[in-house]
Amino acid sequence: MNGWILAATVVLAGGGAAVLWGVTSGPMSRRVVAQNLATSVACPALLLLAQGYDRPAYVDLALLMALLGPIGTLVFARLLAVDLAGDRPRAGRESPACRANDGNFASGPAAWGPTWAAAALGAGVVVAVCVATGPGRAMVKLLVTGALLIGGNVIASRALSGGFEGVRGG
Amino acid sequence: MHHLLPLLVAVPLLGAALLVAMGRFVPRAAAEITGCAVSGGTAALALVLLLNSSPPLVEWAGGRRPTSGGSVGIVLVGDGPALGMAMLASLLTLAALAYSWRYFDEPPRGHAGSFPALMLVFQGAMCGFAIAGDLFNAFVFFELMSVVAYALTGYRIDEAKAVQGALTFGVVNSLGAYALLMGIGLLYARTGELAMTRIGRGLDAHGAPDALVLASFVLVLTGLLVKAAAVPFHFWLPDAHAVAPTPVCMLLSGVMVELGSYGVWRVYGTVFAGPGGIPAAGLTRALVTLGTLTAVTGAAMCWYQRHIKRLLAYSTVAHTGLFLVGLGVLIPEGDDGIALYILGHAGVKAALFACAGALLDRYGSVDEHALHGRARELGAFAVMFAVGGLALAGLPPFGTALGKAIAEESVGGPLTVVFVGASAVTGGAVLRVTARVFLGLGPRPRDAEYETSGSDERPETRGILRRVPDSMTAVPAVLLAAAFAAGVVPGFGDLVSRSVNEAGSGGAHASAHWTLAGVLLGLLSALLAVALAALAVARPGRVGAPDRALPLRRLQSGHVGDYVAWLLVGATALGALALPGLLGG
Amino acid sequence: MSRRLRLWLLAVGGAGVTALLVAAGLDLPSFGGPSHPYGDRAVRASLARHTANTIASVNFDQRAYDTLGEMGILFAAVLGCVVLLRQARDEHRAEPEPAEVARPVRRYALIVLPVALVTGIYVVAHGQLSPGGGFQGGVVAATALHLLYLGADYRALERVRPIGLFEASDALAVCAYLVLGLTGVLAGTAFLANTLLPYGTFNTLASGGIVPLLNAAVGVEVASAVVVLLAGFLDQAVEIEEQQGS
Amino acid sequence: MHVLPYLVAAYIFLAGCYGLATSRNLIHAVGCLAVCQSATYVLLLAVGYRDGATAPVFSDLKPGSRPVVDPVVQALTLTDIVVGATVTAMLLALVLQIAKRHGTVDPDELRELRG
Amino acid sequence: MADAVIVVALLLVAGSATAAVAVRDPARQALVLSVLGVALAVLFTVLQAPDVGLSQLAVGSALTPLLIMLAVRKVRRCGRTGDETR
Repeated sequence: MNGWILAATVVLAGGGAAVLWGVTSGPMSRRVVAQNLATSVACPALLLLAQGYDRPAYVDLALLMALLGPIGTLVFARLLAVDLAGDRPRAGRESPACRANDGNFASGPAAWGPTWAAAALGAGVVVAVCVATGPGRAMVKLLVTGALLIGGNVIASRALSGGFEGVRGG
Repeated sequence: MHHLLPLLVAVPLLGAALLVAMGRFVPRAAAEITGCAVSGGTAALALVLLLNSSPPLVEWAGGRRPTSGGSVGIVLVGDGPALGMAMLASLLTLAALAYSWRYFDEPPRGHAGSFPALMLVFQGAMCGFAIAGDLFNAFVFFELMSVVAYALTGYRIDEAKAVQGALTFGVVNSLGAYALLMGIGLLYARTGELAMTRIGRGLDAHGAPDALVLASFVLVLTGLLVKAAAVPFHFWLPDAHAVAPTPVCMLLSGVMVELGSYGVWRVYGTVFAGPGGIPAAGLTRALVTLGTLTAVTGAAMCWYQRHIKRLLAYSTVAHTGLFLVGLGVLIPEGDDGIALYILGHAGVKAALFACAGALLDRYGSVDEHALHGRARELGAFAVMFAVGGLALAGLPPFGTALGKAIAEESVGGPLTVVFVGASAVTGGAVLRVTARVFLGLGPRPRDAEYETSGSDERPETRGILRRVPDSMTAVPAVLLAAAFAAGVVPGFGDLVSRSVNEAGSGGAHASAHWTLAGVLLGLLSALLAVALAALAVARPGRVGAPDRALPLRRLQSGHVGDYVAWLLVGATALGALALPGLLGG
Repeated sequence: MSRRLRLWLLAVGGAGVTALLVAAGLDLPSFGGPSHPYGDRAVRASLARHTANTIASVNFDQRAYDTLGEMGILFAAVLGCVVLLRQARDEHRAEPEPAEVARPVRRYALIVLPVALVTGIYVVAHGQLSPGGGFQGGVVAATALHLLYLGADYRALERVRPIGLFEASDALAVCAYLVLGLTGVLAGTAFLANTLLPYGTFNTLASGGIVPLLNAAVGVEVASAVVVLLAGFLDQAVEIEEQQGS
Repeated sequence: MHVLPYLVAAYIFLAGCYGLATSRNLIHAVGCLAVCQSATYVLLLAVGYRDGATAPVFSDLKPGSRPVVDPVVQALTLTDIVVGATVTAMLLALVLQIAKRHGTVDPDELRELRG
Repeated sequence: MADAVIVVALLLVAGSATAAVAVRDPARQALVLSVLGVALAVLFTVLQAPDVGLSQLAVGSALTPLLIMLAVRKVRRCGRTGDETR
């Protein structure tokens, strides 16, 4: 047990619990945000684990996670576009009680809170691991992973808050 | 010679892959000819290997022969029973392809080769499962067999029943496969091996059996018994077999279900038979109890069906019960008898399904009540259906009768009653259908409320056939002739029993031939079948009243959730039945 | 059968299976134990043939016959899905509607597409060295292609995806795997024997004898299979419609 | 800790079975089947684990320098995952056809095959 | 202590499996299944099986959710046209 693995354990325990809670309750829009959060929690954890086990080869996992996680979220954003669009106006217009309950976390710009927190976590972890690795090919891979992770997350959040508004049939 | 063993899998797969690759460019006839040629070639290969299978062939895939510490490769076993099952699967595939020759409707547009390709993969999977000597490899081919079977069962996508039956089939069998895999995981944890014989040795080295062995036994057997359709794992079978296209039914009922029983025999003999495994008494109790239940349930449900394909499916359930009883008593003669019985049954059952398919394509119905007296013109099919019914009941000298006679002798006592009863009832049901549908005897029976009727089915051909093509007549005739030959060709029984005994039961030699008692019992069950059929046709109210089995019929609800619950109950029952042997030993 | 009865059955069966599994779990060698005879043999055999990734060696050399079955399953499932998801007699195709996607999403998809493709190929190519292999890389590459659907619309995807070609390459990859296996038989060794090619230098791309070739065949097969599979589902979800009033 | 992974595997399997038996939607049932299957992954990999060991991948590791876990179960699990994905696809295809032909995906409302 | 991360991963898997069974709406279940896929991939990593983790990621994070969501969409469309014709 070293510090890296300890950090990974903490990230997994905290982030995992939040994701599980988010994905099993509340309206659809909130669940999708939680699903997106799963990627942004697991990817830094995988990087930390790779460093903790002293196995650079494990970084491939984080790379794939950073690549495929946002794609998964985009799938949901695309195919649930109708439900998500339905969630938003209803929360804002029809029922004020509903907005009071879940509007603060799920819908609208508030969903950006966890996104930016996760992005900060990812950036922090990537920087820390980069410092530990030192310059070289491994560092390039780490940076690509970090860029994909943060970019993917921001875009996925963007898509969730209305990136597929115009999509109906196709 | 042993290097050729993996070709039993490789050749059909290669044929299927080529068919798919070329499927867009070749006409339908070419695709069908290729399918038949590849399937026939594999059958020939299986025959050549079978003739050289004494002493049993053993092949290590990848040339990874065991060194001092053991092997890292996969072992394939080409002994008599394995190659015999591979041979049976190949021949039946060939028969099914010949049966569907030119008539089978609607290959997906631009995919003329799809149906033959799926059949070839199915054949390869069954061969692979039969010759597997490695438990995980057996799982892989078990799963391959299942996946193809789901697709083939749901092949007619515009039939509501077909897709529902295929889904039930898929869910229940996949769950069984996962149970099997959990069992493999437990065995691997204990022994650290995957080859069946080495697992067996590893269990023996560990000492007396404990809960781990029991759990792995239950899980592995659950997987195999789901495939074999033993009660209470059997619910998927009638739902799937009643709706699958006829050529597929021939394969499912004729050999795939029997491969489940074969798997039980193989796995028990190699893995659990030693002192570290499940004591013989435990296995006998489990298999004989479940087998008897299966035979009784299958026969009763078979009797009360009016959907002809469903009736035949239940008769497969009943016969599976007999197979399990015969294998469960763990007597070499029992194994010989069941081997012969499986061979004969495959021919007869496939022929009966082929006849039912002809009815479906000629009249657009497989409903005994709706077809009452309508099929008078199909004389050849009437004869074949009647002969099939008698053979199913065990009329000497069919192969079914020989196998049944030997098995009856080895199980002895009250279990003989089960054999005679189940075969008589299933045979009688088939004869009743013959009398009503082909001869138009008796009054038209009344309908029940809780049943699957089998009318308004769509034919599998492009439209309703004016006359039945010769290929569809020839195939069941040949199959029945083969089942007949299995009983009368001198020395065939001995050949089968020698190769079975060489593979299992430690070389104890038993000969398989007709005995007076066997012939008499066979005649008795055939007579009973005729009498039952006559009674049912003459007095439909008395023995044919469908409401009498209502509680039993309600269990067959067509609901996936029910079947899953039953699967768990079955696993529990299996554990409970095998447990006392463990505690006592 | 009533829901209540089903729950009772489930309770009985579940209790029995639970008891069985828990009892078995208590008898299992404890988690993390040192005895793995087969595993140790497999590691030695892998190193003897210069394959750095032992799992690749098990998959494509020692137990390559299992992988053949696995390929067969994928091949059969794709064939089955093509058959099951074919256009039925009472259905017709509707032209998919064009979709408007927010610009950042579209840009992201178009940037990530080549990255994902390259990653997929990288994962396949390094299968015998580092974690990954034909299966993982194949799925990534196939998923990458579907970014076109997410970033643009279904028509854009259809333009770059000739289904017939992918079906053929799926089947041909299976053929290639089988033919590679059969050369062993022809050479007189054994089916799928890894004895014909030199084993190369440890930890380089060309090491492991037949392993990289089989790995590549699986990669192509998986990638094409996933594309065809998803095409079947996308066609159903987007294009195929039931005839009105049928 | 000695048995926790095995118990988790058993729990997942039974939970999946429960979901499968009580499901009111066939797509949900197929998802539950996938849950059942993940039990087999957990069991197999738990069986192959060795304390303090690392993956038997020697691209960044000198052979023999550290103990390694069992590679065989990993290969088995890989095969298993492929099987799971294909079976899921296949069953979903069947569910689609059921939805078209029966107009429902509630198993309680499928009344075709009975008795 | 070294096993803490394994325990956390196991609990996450068990929790998401429970949720996947308990969430009855297929679209929402697909979301949970994708989380289950991620949790499994993490578990495989801490069990030192990166190859398996990779394939679980490849299958579980994008492929299976896509399949399920496409199925959900088609089923919904079937329901809609069925209602119209009825």
